[in-house]
This record gives sequence, C-alpha cells and structure tokens, in this order.
Amino acid sequence: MGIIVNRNTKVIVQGITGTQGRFHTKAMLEYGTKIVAGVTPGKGGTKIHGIPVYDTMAEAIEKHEEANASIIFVPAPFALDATLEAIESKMETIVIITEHIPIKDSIQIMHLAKENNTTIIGPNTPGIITPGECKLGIMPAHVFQQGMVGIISRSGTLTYEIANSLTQAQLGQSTCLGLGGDPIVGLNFIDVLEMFEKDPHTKAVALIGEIGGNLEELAAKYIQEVNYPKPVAAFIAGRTAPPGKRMGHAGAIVMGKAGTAQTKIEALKAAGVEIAEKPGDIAKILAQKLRT
Amino acid sequence: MGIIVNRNTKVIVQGITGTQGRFHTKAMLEYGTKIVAGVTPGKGGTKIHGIPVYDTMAEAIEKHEEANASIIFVPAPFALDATLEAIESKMETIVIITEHIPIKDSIQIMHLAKENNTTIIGPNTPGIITPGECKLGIMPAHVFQQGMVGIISRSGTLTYEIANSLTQAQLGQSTCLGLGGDPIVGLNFIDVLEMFEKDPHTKAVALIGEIGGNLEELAAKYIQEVNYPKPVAAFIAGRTAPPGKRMGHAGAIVMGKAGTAQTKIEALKAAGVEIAEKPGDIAKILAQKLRT
Amino acid sequence: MKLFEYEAKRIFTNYGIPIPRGELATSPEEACRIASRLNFPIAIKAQVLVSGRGKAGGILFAKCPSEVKESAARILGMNIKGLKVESVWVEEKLPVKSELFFSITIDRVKKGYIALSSSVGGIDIEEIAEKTPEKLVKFPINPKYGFRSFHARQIASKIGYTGAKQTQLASIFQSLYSIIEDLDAELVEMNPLVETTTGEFIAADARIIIDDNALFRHPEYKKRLFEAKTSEFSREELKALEKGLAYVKLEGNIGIIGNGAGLVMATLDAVQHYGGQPANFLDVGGGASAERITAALEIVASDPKVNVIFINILGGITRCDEVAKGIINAKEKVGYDKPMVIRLVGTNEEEGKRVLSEAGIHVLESMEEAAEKAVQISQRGLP
Amino acid sequence: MKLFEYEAKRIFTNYGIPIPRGELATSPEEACRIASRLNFPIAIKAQVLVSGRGKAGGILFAKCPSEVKESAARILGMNIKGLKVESVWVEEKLPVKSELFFSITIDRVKKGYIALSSSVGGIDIEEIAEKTPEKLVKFPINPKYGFRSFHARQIASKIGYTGAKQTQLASIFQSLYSIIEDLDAELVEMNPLVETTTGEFIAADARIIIDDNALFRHPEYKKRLFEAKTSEFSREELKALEKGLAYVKLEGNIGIIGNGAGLVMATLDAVQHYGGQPANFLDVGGGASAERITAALEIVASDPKVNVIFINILGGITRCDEVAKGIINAKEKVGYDKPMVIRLVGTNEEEGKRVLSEAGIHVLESMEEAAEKAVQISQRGLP
Repeated sequence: MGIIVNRNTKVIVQGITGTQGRFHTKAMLEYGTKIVAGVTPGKGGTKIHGIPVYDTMAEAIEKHEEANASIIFVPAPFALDATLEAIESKMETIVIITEHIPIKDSIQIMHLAKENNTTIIGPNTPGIITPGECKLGIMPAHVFQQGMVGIISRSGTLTYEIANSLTQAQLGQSTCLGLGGDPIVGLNFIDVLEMFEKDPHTKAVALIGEIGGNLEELAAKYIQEVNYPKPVAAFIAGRTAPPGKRMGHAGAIVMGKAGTAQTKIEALKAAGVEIAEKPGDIAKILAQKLRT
Repeated sequence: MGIIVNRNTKVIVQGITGTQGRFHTKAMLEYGTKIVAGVTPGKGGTKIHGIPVYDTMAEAIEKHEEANASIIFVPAPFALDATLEAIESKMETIVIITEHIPIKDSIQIMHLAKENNTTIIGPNTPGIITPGECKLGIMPAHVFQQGMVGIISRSGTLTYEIANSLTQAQLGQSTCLGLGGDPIVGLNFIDVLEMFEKDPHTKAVALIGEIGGNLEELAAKYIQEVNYPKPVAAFIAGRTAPPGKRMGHAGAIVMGKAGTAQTKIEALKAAGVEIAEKPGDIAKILAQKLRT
Repeated sequence: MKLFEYEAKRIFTNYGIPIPRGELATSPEEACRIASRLNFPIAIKAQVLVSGRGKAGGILFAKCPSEVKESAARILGMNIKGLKVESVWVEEKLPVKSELFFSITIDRVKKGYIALSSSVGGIDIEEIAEKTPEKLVKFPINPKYGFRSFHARQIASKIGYTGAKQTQLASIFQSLYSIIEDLDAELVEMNPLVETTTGEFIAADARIIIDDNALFRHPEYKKRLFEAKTSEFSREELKALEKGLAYVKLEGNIGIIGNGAGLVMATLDAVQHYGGQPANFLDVGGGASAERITAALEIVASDPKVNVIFINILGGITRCDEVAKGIINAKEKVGYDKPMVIRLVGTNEEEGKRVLSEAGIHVLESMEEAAEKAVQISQRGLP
Repeated sequence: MKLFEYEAKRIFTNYGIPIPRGELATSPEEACRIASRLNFPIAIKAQVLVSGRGKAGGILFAKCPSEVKESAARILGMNIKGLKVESVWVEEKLPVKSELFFSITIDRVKKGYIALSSSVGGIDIEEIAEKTPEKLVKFPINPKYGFRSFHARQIASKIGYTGAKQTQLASIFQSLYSIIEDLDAELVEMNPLVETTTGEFIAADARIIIDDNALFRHPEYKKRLFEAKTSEFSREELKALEKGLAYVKLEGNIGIIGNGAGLVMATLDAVQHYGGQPANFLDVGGGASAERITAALEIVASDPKVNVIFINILGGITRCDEVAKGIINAKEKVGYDKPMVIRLVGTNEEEGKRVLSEAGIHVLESMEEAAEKAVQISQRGLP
C-alpha cells in the first residue's frame, strides 16, 4: 500500500528521450513501475525501452486512458509547460524531477495544480517510492525495502542514507517521498503527515528537514496540535550553515535569523518529536519506539 | 420583481467623483436606487450627493456590508482593475457602463467573473432597470413604467425608443437590460431569456439585436429548442450596414458573410419569433400577443 | 485598426516568423531595384486595406525585371474597392508544397481567443469552413494560462504534422499568439502559411487587426492611424474618428445623424424601408454637446451627394434643448442650407422644439414619419 | 543573484520609482565631482553585497566637498564582512519626515509572492516584525491576476495613507511588483522608503535579488554575475558556479565534498559534531563524472587552510567505481598530496574500493566513522 503511488499507478514519462529520461525509464521499468507511454515533442512515433513515445500528452492519454501519473525530466526552461500539459491531461500525480526551475514558474504550477486538485511532488525531487510496488523517481532501488516507516524528506542522497539504515534495521519503508529542494514545492510535510496518518502500513514516520523556510516548524506545530498518533523521528541538516548562503538546494538558505536548523530542532522537540543527531540515529530511534 | 436588480439591491458607484459618475449617481438616487457608497481612488473621505466616498472597495464594503452590486463609470484604461476590485469584493452584480474597454481586458474580466459566479452586465451598456424598484444605469427614467415586458437589448437609445412605445401601449416593462455594445459582454441573450422565463412578472420578451456576432442566432436556437413559453418579439438593427465596417458599437460589424441582420432575422423567424420591421412595431406585436 | 501586409510582415519578422524575402516600393523603379536583390519569380502585391485584392488584380507575378516594372506600374495608383494603392510589396514567390491556414481571433460566445487552423489555406476562412469543415480545427484558448507550446503542438498534430515539423509549426503558432497578446490584436492571420517544397514553413500573407479600443496602449499605431496616406478609412471617417464620432460613409443621398449606435442603424434601416438611400452612418453618442452636433453636421454636409439631412434624437441624458441650440449654431457655422428633417423627443423636448421652430425648422415626433419625410425630400425636393 | 544598490536604483528609475539624485564613484575624486552637481548634505554609501554595511561604517555623510572626498577615501577599499568595497554611491541626503518599509518576496507556505509593508522602516524586517508587529502588513499576492492597483492602495491604506498620497504610494508599490515579475526577482525591497518633509515618496535604499534559476531568461545579469569585480561570491565560489557545482566557503580546515545537498550539509554537521571545522560545502550533484570530481577537488584543494579532504559519496545513480577513478585522476591532475578520508558506499562499491585501495587510499563505509577520522587528522595530522 503506502501513499500516492502503488501497483495501480500508470505512468507517462515526459522528456523520455533525454539522457535522464531514458536512463530512469529503464530503471523504473526494472523496478516494476508500470510505464505506459512517453512524451517528447518532435519525437512522436519512436519507442524507448519498448515504451511508445508521443509528441503530446493529448495523444498519449488518447491511446493510454489508464495513465494517472506523470514524471517530468524536461529541462528547466520547458518544465512549466510540461507540467501544465500534464495538469491539463488530468494526471492525478505529477513528479517533477527537473531542478533549477524559476520560482515564478513554480508559483504558476502550484496555483494551477491546486485549482485542478493535482498532486505535485517536487520540483527538484528524487520522487516517490512505495517499495515493492512502484518507483516514480530517480532513487537507487537497492536501498529500499517494503516496510513500516514512512519517510518525508527535503533531500535526496541523505534520504537514501537514512532509508538504507532503516532497511538494515529491518524496519523498511511504507512510502518514501522527497518533497524537493526548492523554496516552492508541491507537497509540504503536513500534507504528507496527514496521508501517512491514514495509511495502515505506515507505523512510524521519519522526517528529514533542512535549513530554509519554516515548513518544519509548521509540521511541528501540526504534530503537536493533532497529537499525531504515530511516532515521528526527525533529522535536520545544516546546523553549521552560515546565514545568507544557499547550501546546494535553492531552498536551503538561512535568511537573517529565519530558517535555521536550531529553530526547527527546537520546534520539533517541543512537539515531542525525537531528534536524530546523526542520520544513522533515525533507525535506532524508530526501532526502539516501534518495539515499545 | 423583475430580474437581477430590485428594491433590495444595495449599490456602490465606482468612479463616483467623475462627471458621469456624479451625474448618474444623482439620477439613480432620484429614481430611488439604494446607493450606499462610492469609490474613487484618492478621493476617500469626501461625499457626493450625501453618499460617502472611499479610496478602495475594500474600505467601502467594510463600512457597508450590505452592498451587493456595483456600477462602474471609471475610464477604459482603469476599468479592468475596477472590475476585478468589485469581483474581489464579492459584488453579485457588476454593471460596466464604461465604453472602449480593450477586448483583452474584457476577456480577463469575463473569465474571472465566471470563476467567481459574478454577474457582469456590459461593458458599454446603459445598464439595467426594474421600473419602480431600481435603476442601475444611465437610461432616462421617464420612458420606463412598471409592467410586463422584459427587454433584452444590445443597444441604448434604441431600447429607450422601444421601452417608450411599450410604456405608451400600457404594457410597461418588468426589467430592461442592456447587454452592451462590445463584442465580448457579460450576459448573452440566452442567459437573460432564462431569467425572464423564471420571472413571474415578465409576460413577454422584447429582444433587440443588431449586426455582428451570432448571439441572436444562438438565442433563436435556444427559443426553438426549449419551446420558450413566453411570447418574444424581436427587432434587429443594421439591415443596411455594409460588411467590414463598425457601426458605432465595437461589436456591430459584419465580418464577410457572418453577423448580418438577414441571418439573424431568418433564424429568429424560424424559431417562431415575430420580427418588428420598425422599432415601433414591437409594442404592437406584443400588445396583440398578450391580448390573445 | 487594420495593418498593411508589409506592416504585419515586419511584425512577423520581429517575432521570428519566417516570411518571403521582400521589400516595400512606392514606384516602379524602386520595385525594380528591390527585385534585383531577390530571386525570380517575384510577386508584386498591392498594399491596400481591403480584402479581395487578388481578384481585383492587385497581385501580379514577374519572371524578369521588366515584368516587375510593368506590374508595379499597373498596380500602383490602382483603385481597389474605393481605396487608392500607394505602395506595393515586392517579394520572392515561394515554391509551394502546400498551403495552410492559421489565425487567432476573438470568440464572442466563449468570451476568449480562439485559434483556427486548417491544412487547407490560401482561400478565405468562410470558404474553408464551407468546403472542408472537417479540416478546420477550432481551438479555444484557455484564458487561465494562455496558448502554450503544447496547445500549439496539438493543433499542428490535428492538421497532420508530427515530429520536427510539428515542433516547427507549433513555434510559429505560438509567436502568433504572442503578437495578439502584445499588440492587443483582435485578429492575426497567416493565410496562406506555405510549406515549401524544401520543407520550410513561411507566412506568404500576413494580416493583423489591432483592437481600436486598445490603441491607447500602442501610441505608435495610434499615431500611424491618423498619418497613413491610405488607410482603411476615408478622409471624412478619419476626421470623425479624431472628433470621437462614429461615422461610416455610404452611397446614398440622405445624411443621417443620431444619438446611439442602435438608433442610428435603425434610422438607416427605416430610411431604406421607405425606399431612401442613406449617405452615411453617424452616431454622436450620449449627452452630445453643441460642438459635437456641429462637428457631425459639418462632416455629413461635406458629402456633395447629400441633399437632405435627417437628425434623429431621442433625448434621455441628451437634452433636446441643447441639441436644438447645437443644430442652429451648426447650421450657421457650417453654412448648410439644404433641407433638414428633425425628429426630437425626450428630455426638454418642448424647449427644443420651440428653439427650432423659431428658426423655421420643422420638428417631427415619430421616427417612422420623419424617415418617410426625409425619403420624400431626397427624391423630390422640398414639397 | 544579489544586485548592488546602484544597480537596483537604476532599475527603480527605469520603472518610475523616485530615488535620491546620485551617481556611482570608484575614486574619491570622482565622488567629489559627482557631489559638486548635487545639493548638500550628501550620503556616501559603500556598494557591497552584504547586509549591515551601515553598522560596519560603510555609510557616511558629508556637509561639504572636502568631507565627501574624505568619506569616499575612507570607504573605498574598506573590507566589509570579507568583501572589498570597489565603489560608492554618492547621493543627496533626503529631508526625512518618516521612513516606511515595502518589499515583495516569496511566501513558501502560500506558494506565491507576498508584499510586506510597514509605516516603520529603516530597520530590518525582522526587527520590524519583533518590535512593531502590529504595524507590519502582510499581503499575499493573488496568483490569478497579480498585484493590482487596488491591492497596492489597500496596503497604502493599511499603513495609514489616504487620498492623493495613497495613490502616489500605490503606484510605487505597483512598480515594484512589475520589477519582481519582469526580472524574475525573489526579493525587491525599499527600506527605507522615505516620505520627505516636502511630501514626496523616495526610495532611499534599494535591494533586488534575482532568482538564480531564472538567469537564463536574463542573460545580461547572468553575464554580469561572472563579470563583476566584486560580487556576493568569492573567486572560488564563482569558479564552482561556472562548473555547475554548489560551493560555499567556510572558515575551517576540513575540505568537504559529497553528492547531494542534504548529505553534504549532514556531513558538515557530523564533522562539527566530532569537534572539527569544515572548510567548505561542496555538492557535486547526482551522477558525478570524473571531470566534476576533478573540478571539485581542484576548488577545495586551492584553499590553503585545508589540511584534509573528506569525500562522502553514497552511490545511487552515481557509480562508486566512476567516482573512484575520478578521485585518482583528479588527485594526480591537481597534484593534491595532503590526506584524504573517503567514504564510498552503494552502486559498484566493491570495484570503487578496489581502485582506491590500489592507489593507497583508505575507504570507510560509515559516514560517522569517516567524519570522526577526518576530524582527528585535521587536528593531529595522519596517525
């Protein structure tokens, strides 16, 4: 089970003929993800790893009505249009892998997605995986294992690090979702916490935050207010980050006194969330919580 | 009773301090229209004919929560913003008197009005009057009389001409509504025909069309399809208009073979609508129909 | 406001839309000089703001320089539907593989822009709609986020193009949308859009109509409207435009002035109903002042064909006494001494009638009666 | 990308926002010449891309030409938070009646733009929010149709202005929104926006930050980013930027390289956790090639403070053997001979370890263990 994606997810890959799109289409197919079509303007009529390619989403969904999710690999200057095309094609879930999308474009994307009840994951995300069912993203498959911990993260590699330790601790993952490293992303911690609350397969949640913005603080407030019923452990990256500097992710920046790791950690602690000092501690904390 | 406006309509005048706004505020007040506030940027704090003026709609509705309609007299370059302001202020009915509004602006207005379920009358309209109850427009009051004919018109003065003859024929008017002379207007014949159908005070409808577009043809189709239950008489202006020339109204233009008076007249006749050869004939036709 | 083909083509170029190589000439010699820089065969096209110039002989082709000179000489100065040809566009004739149609215009019913396209072009849209309706693709443009690359590709796909050609076409379609947005146009059209034998897409003809009401945002075009030697308007129409009056020249002898577009149209219709021929349409608008009436009378009276003027005023906001005074003043100022039929009712009607009667001008109350009278006078002179 | 005050002010001028009369100078003499064309008193302001220049002595005032020269001489060449001052902005000091605050920036939670305004300005937004939160007006901007004249007026009204002043302020606010839209900015700020004793509104300070990700739409600024003598970035940071690497210079002695922003931040944190001092942040991104690893090593090794480099790679898409080869090549090419701690796990891990072991480089599996080791080396040298 898990959330958002599962064995019934039927995927269209937008930008399937590019290096990234091609590579990850293969990896997703190997994982068992049900990819039904690909779209690249000007490349209609060809095939990639056996998947038919169309010029437009309109043609793709005409031939593959069952498609309900898309994953976007197109370069940043074209990502806005690709996403609007996916929204217009009534995709329920859109994963935007593309990084470096201008904020102005993201604002437009999120506004229109909301109006159309579309779930956007990303941009600048590794995607989402429900181990054993569907990998809609670029994460390395081997670190994941079907299990009981839901992961919500603003980071990529760090998530694999933590997923790996959860796998090694025999806890595994229900679903692992990368929110994306940009200042403006489709889903926030709270949205996903709500979903994990309802998912019977998720027994605990790992929350992986980082500096910048106040989404972690809002998540803490939410956890406290609703008296969140499942154990949550958190790791916040960037305690040593200097203010005013972007730490890799466009969204990872401390502005003046706002968005520091310290305020996030304090807020989460105050909400009863246990904080991992090192990434490896997440698995230890949750193993203990789930045992008791 | 009548449609859209009645004795419970509470009006804000946008552009109340201009020559037009000031003049017609007086005329509307004299008619008995309930004007609660006026808005002109930069003129807040003053009064016009005893009506308090505010800088913004936000301030006006804060002080006058009962307001549910606005009438716009601001110059064309500012009409888009004024209308959006009225939409955002949750006015149910907005009458745009202003003429010469760019089509691009009107497109945006109509799109946002639709999303917000706002009724737009105009632009480039004389407005709407429910005789004896509310005059929300610039029409001369003296030609109207409470009565039984609903008038829908694309024209101003011609409407007064016909309203006058209905008054003289002792038929009077339930509500008289000017759609507006522009190619893109808020209400179409069909919208208003539907309202008149439901209004118990309206016993017959006068439809006053002109060259340009195909709204009259669509109205004819509608009348035929629903087997419209009330008698309709129509006058179409512009039989002698040459193609490719705008006849005063921005919307009154025959493009190639499209939008001629002849096609409209034929369509209406085919739908069973009696056509008045001269404006004065409308009253004669309806008097006869209502007698039988 | 209609733009000339050469204006529209220059705009196309600025937006990256390919057009045939060509330049504007105002003399046969200049046309020749331009042709010497181009490849033959060459097309010489009248720059005139009416449709149907092709059928009127306004487009000729030349295989050599002497033919260019000859053709240009024949077209320049030609009168097409009442408009004199002041310039010709000299361009390379394209090697046509197929002719497409693409335009963006206003959809009154959907209240937005609409793209129209067809794999059949070179004939007018009505003919396309009539002859091959199944090939006409109507694509309403979403007002929320405009005409996007994928919309353009969908249209290109629907008229039969895939792969690289689809992308190429789509980019041209999108540029056209940028033009309609940036210029506040109400029509932008490429007809035909030619697919050449070498596989390129080139706009062989270009039409742009700018929304008159948006000219305040485009002062350069507003200026040009009143400057151009030949425009879509006659000199009188331009003068009326400057005074803010709506005037359209017609062919008859009964001058018409009224307040309100619908009323004036109905007045024209009534005149024709009684067998008369209107000389013009002139709407003075609401609340007309004495000056506006004067300007109106001046324009209408300047038409030598006019032998009677019919003024039809329904006073609402417009006060009849003001109109009456305006007429008296205007008559004197303009020195108009031919007959007038005046119908004047509404606000301050009595006072208006008094003023006119004192000046010996008879006033009627019924529009129909007045129309009939005007027709009689136009045909037989004053009774 | 941060713009200098003088760049932001020039943009303000282009958008019709009033600024104090002033010009840019790169020498005390030039500052004097500029001052001679202005009215005293005059402000001399360091052009430097960090906040807090005022407190650092980067803004001085002058009552006469000699004071201008002196002040400019003092500021030019000054080092403010590690950045050298290359130019000063010389402008007329305003007669202040009151200082306002207005900015538009990004709201991550509402996923749109937000306007922030206060009748209290001249201090930073956090201080405003702390000291007079009741005066801070937060106005989310509707993504549907943007920031309209009436929104701007509503804000001006909320900070206490009515009538003509409200309209005047509103027009400045709207221009600011045009800037954020046209320039793809993520912050545009006027702080203070001065209401002068003569009743005018003038932007005394100007800040603009352009969204780095949107620079492809603004080639002129992209060019300037790599050209400016002094920018917000150090030379090494600029070099990294050009290579597409995310690099931030820090103060310690442990060079850090990793793949993935979150992982590198966590690596820095782990190093500090064990008592070490990171010298930098460097993320090579996903699927790093040998060249990228080389470039990364080159940049990190060029920092003379660095006495150990800690490379933390979790191979997912990135293949460990590729990374290993990259490290070997890079080490040779760069000629780096100080110690390295490498943590390498994931795809093709075995092969990667083999390659590195053969070259005598020890590889660890646990990030924590590796961090601890790197810290030890940084403090005591190789064991």
